[in-house]
Amino acid sequence: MTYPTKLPRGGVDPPAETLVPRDSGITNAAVPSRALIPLLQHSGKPALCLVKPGDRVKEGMLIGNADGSRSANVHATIPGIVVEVGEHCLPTGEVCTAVAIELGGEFETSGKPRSRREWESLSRLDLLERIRRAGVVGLGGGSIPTHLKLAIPPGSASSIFVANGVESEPSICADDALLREKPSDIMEGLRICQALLTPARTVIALGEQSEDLVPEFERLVRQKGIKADVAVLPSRYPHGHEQLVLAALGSRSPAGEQSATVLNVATLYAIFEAVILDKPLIERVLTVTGSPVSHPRNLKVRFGMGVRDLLEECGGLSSGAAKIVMGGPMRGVSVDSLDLPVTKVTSGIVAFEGLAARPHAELPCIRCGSCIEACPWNLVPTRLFKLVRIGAAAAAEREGLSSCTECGCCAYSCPSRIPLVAVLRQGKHALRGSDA
Amino acid sequence: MKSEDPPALLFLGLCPAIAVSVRVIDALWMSAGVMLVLLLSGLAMELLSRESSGNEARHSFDRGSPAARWMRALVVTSFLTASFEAGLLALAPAASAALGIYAPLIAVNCLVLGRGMPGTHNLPTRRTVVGLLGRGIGFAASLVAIALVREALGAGTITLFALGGFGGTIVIPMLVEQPLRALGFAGGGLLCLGYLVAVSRAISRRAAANPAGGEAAQ
Amino acid sequence: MTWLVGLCLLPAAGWGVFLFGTPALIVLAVSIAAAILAELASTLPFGRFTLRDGSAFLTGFIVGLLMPAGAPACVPAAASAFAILVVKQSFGGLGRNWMNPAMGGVVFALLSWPGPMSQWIAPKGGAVQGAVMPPLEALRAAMAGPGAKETTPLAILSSSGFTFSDLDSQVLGWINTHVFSPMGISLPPGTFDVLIGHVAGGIGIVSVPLLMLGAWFLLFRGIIRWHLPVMYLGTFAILAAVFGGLGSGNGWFAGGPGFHLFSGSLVLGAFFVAPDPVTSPMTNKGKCIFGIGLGTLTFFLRFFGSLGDGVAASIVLGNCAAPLLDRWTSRRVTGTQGGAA
Amino acid sequence: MSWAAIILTFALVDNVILSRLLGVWPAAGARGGMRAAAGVGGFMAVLMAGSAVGGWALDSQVLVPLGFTLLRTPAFVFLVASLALALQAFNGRFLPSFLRVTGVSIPEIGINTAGLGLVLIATRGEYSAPESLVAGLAAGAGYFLVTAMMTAIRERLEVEPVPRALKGFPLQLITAGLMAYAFMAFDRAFLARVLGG
Repeated sequence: MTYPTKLPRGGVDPPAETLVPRDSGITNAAVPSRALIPLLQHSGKPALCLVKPGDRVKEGMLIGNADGSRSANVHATIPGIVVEVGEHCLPTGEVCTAVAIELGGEFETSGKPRSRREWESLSRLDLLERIRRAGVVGLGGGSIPTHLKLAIPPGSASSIFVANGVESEPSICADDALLREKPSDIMEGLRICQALLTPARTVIALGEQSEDLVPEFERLVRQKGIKADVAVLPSRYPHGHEQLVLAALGSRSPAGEQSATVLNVATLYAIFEAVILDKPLIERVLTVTGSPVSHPRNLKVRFGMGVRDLLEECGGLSSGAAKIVMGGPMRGVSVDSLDLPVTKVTSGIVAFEGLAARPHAELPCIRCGSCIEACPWNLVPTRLFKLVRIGAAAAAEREGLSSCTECGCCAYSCPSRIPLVAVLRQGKHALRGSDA
Repeated sequence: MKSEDPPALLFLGLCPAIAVSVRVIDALWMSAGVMLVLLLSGLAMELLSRESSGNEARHSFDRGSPAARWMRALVVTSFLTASFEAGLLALAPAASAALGIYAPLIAVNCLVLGRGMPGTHNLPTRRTVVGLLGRGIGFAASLVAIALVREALGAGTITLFALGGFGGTIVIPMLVEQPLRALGFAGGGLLCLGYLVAVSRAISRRAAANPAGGEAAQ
Repeated sequence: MTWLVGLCLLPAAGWGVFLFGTPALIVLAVSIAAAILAELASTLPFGRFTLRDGSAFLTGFIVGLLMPAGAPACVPAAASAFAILVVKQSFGGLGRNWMNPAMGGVVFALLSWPGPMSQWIAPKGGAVQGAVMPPLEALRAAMAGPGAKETTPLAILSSSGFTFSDLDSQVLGWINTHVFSPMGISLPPGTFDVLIGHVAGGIGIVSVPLLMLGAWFLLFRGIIRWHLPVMYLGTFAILAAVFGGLGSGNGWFAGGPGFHLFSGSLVLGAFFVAPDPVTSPMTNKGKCIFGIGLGTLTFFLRFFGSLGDGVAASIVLGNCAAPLLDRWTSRRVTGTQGGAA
Repeated sequence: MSWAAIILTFALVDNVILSRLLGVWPAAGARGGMRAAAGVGGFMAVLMAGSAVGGWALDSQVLVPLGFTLLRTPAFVFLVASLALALQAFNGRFLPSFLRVTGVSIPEIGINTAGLGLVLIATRGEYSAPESLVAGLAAGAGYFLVTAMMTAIRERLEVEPVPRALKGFPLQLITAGLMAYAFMAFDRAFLARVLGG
């Protein structure tokens, strides 16, 4: 059992409304009657569509082929007939082609016990191929195709591998629920990654709220003979972020060098399903919470399910709901229509009361320095904000704008309610626009 | 700040003189000095440049290399300033004491104001004189304006030349007991100059925006 | 947020008005009105209405609090107008000025009207005979004068004929006889007056306990951080203790910092004016250095300077250097490597 | 005057920019970063020290014995101008950014006002050679301090939405004015008490 060596600075402690009861477990969401599956559910190029309206698809069938290396496969999450293939808007505002499938036909695979395939004898390339074919992407918020992350030059070994169980956003507890329900499967996923990366040091990082699971995991480590130790890290936002977890464990991952790898526990579970159960990534665990939601809880949801049906499943919204956010409360994107589908990137759905959602009048910056204290990346958000606002994005770039991960701590802690993240995002787009 | 446009030079030259604009009378003497030296040095430079270049075509103000022209300007201006100082000492010793170290600095003011006369290369002397006169009057107007503000608000009085029974100082009844004395200090001068530059920039910008008022609408 | 700071100053202001009566009320009203009018005059023509953020009200309020109750109406009015028009709005309004408007106004007033700025009014029921003067001014006068000096400031005051209120002597008499006499020590005359703030002086800076009440609330609510006030008062107390006595020939370690710490302007400056986020350094390290700098400046200007009691002048000087401090203390590594998650 | 008195007088009490209003343009108008400000400060310190000593030598050894006191002004103007040009040529590489930044050959005149002014103050104050040197260096230090502060403030104001008419040079003048008020806390009485105490 190790504790963090150096607590990273900055970050904020928003009042996490832990409305989801601790041991409520994961309930399987109902199968959607109509699934809208976008072909871009990862960072990189969208997948190429393999189906056309009228085709019959089975559950788990490949409907989108990865286009090049920085892309991932997309599978049908429900059996049925393809009704429409067209351009749809994603929660992040990008537009990409999406496949709409009407439910029909019977489920061959889900609900039936699956045989466990043997994997120890496979070579690295075969393992990576299984992960790639299953379309597994990072579920911790980065959504980088996992086979890219696990592919390291042959012969070299990564210095540290971290299974990141720290929640990436306050009041989202999907990872914690998964850790409680499927610890042994996650450990299997971990063993697969250890086989691929042969890391010198392996750490299972748990957040403070799942501290009571430490004995369970230490028992599993001894039982499965895995060389790994369990660490409990502060669950102060955004210390669930890759860089900060590594910083907390005292091994800073120098940029570019592939010596440190961090994977979310949900991703490990997806790897387990892909390699051992031969099941593509068609569903994930996410938290539906927020005071307007009558029964907030964790749900295993198939991709393509509309937000509207999901909220009905949780007992619908009370009248006070004014804003729905897909993703976490800090980095999530507020949605304008409830028909947007759940994708691999959605880590949660949070509903906000009227007061919390009301946009406040923006006051001028009074240089109080709270954003500097809150920024975990040692940046000076107020200066970057002012540089971007007068159009000097290049000067902002020299002062570290590229290190900004839009974690939202500065905007959260600003007493003058300045939309820092929005302006910094424009600055980064302006930069990207000028470089591209 | 574009280097050669007149307003920039004007305010540049004004900086040291502001220290003297505590009383209107000092400002008047200072402006008189600057205008005198400016005009005479302009004329002298014009004559010198024409004299030394023989009978070539219309000779440029800056005959010879910039360094030579620069040295000639230095000589002429400093000697004229020295003579103005001597004249002032004889004529009004009190004013000369009031100007103090800022009298010799007229030389530098005039170098700044005389600098880079736009388009003097092939212009008859009359044009250069008018140009210099314009600069001199601009300098004097600004300096006296600031002096008026600083003295009226800062000390509640306006001191002018003592003509006959006039006695020289106009007293502003209400202000004189509790004047804003802080305006009289160095800081007040800088503030007044700052706002003067801002106002003149706003006026010139508005003038540039609609030159004759009418045609701006196209 | 600025409304909260104004709220914290109310108890001290209330005590000042109770002590000095209606003249204090007039001075406060005039300075606040002038500040608000100046703010309106400089923002409405540009189509901006900025009174809601409460900074104009707070500036006028602080300027009024630092004024003596006897000041003629034009002095607070001019100080507030200068504070808003020149020190704040010329730079673009709230958040863009680099000098604290209230302190800029007070320094302007101290420079322009030294006389009216020291027209103190005797507090209600206070000592009547002798020139009405706050204890600090009396101490400075006494220290400047020749002759033997006792060690503690209070002793210097009483020896130089500064009379305290009879309320003070009754209370001290009672305390000395009942509480302290068994322990063999007796409080010097004037302790009660200075502690409670039953003395002449600026309207808001007379009573330290009430100011501390507001200051504690600010710290508790996190509106200001502890770094600046602690460093400021700490440095000043140390310097005053060690070097305080030199000025009056008492040798080392005879400064009597307690007396100075109980001059309200220091507490008002350290908790309400210096930590103004707009004009103090942003980072915590910057605030500490800023506090130490202010402490030393206030010490020098109070014991040797001639511009009021040193707090206003030192904060204004500190504001000049704050942007420089911001540049130096922000020299940290910018961001860890690696782009988006 | 004791050494400390000279240093404090020329650096803080009689600051060249804030109380004598000399050389305001290079400090307020220059646009380079903090490095340019350091360049200007260093340049000014050397110029003022040199011109102060040169002024003393010129005045006490040449002009006064020969009785040419009327020629003081041209002599000093020449002294400071040549010193400024020499220094500029000598550390051109050290200071190119500043001169290119303002793009005006006026700075050496602007700098002259400070240099010339200081010579006049030194000679009228009957300071000896070493005292003039120390006075020049102290004035340079004071100049550098004020330039650094004004540069830090200008860098901060560049990114703020400042009223259009006041943007740039006028605002620097107002900043200098407010700073001058702040520096008035250091007056002669304060100096006397600090040194006398």
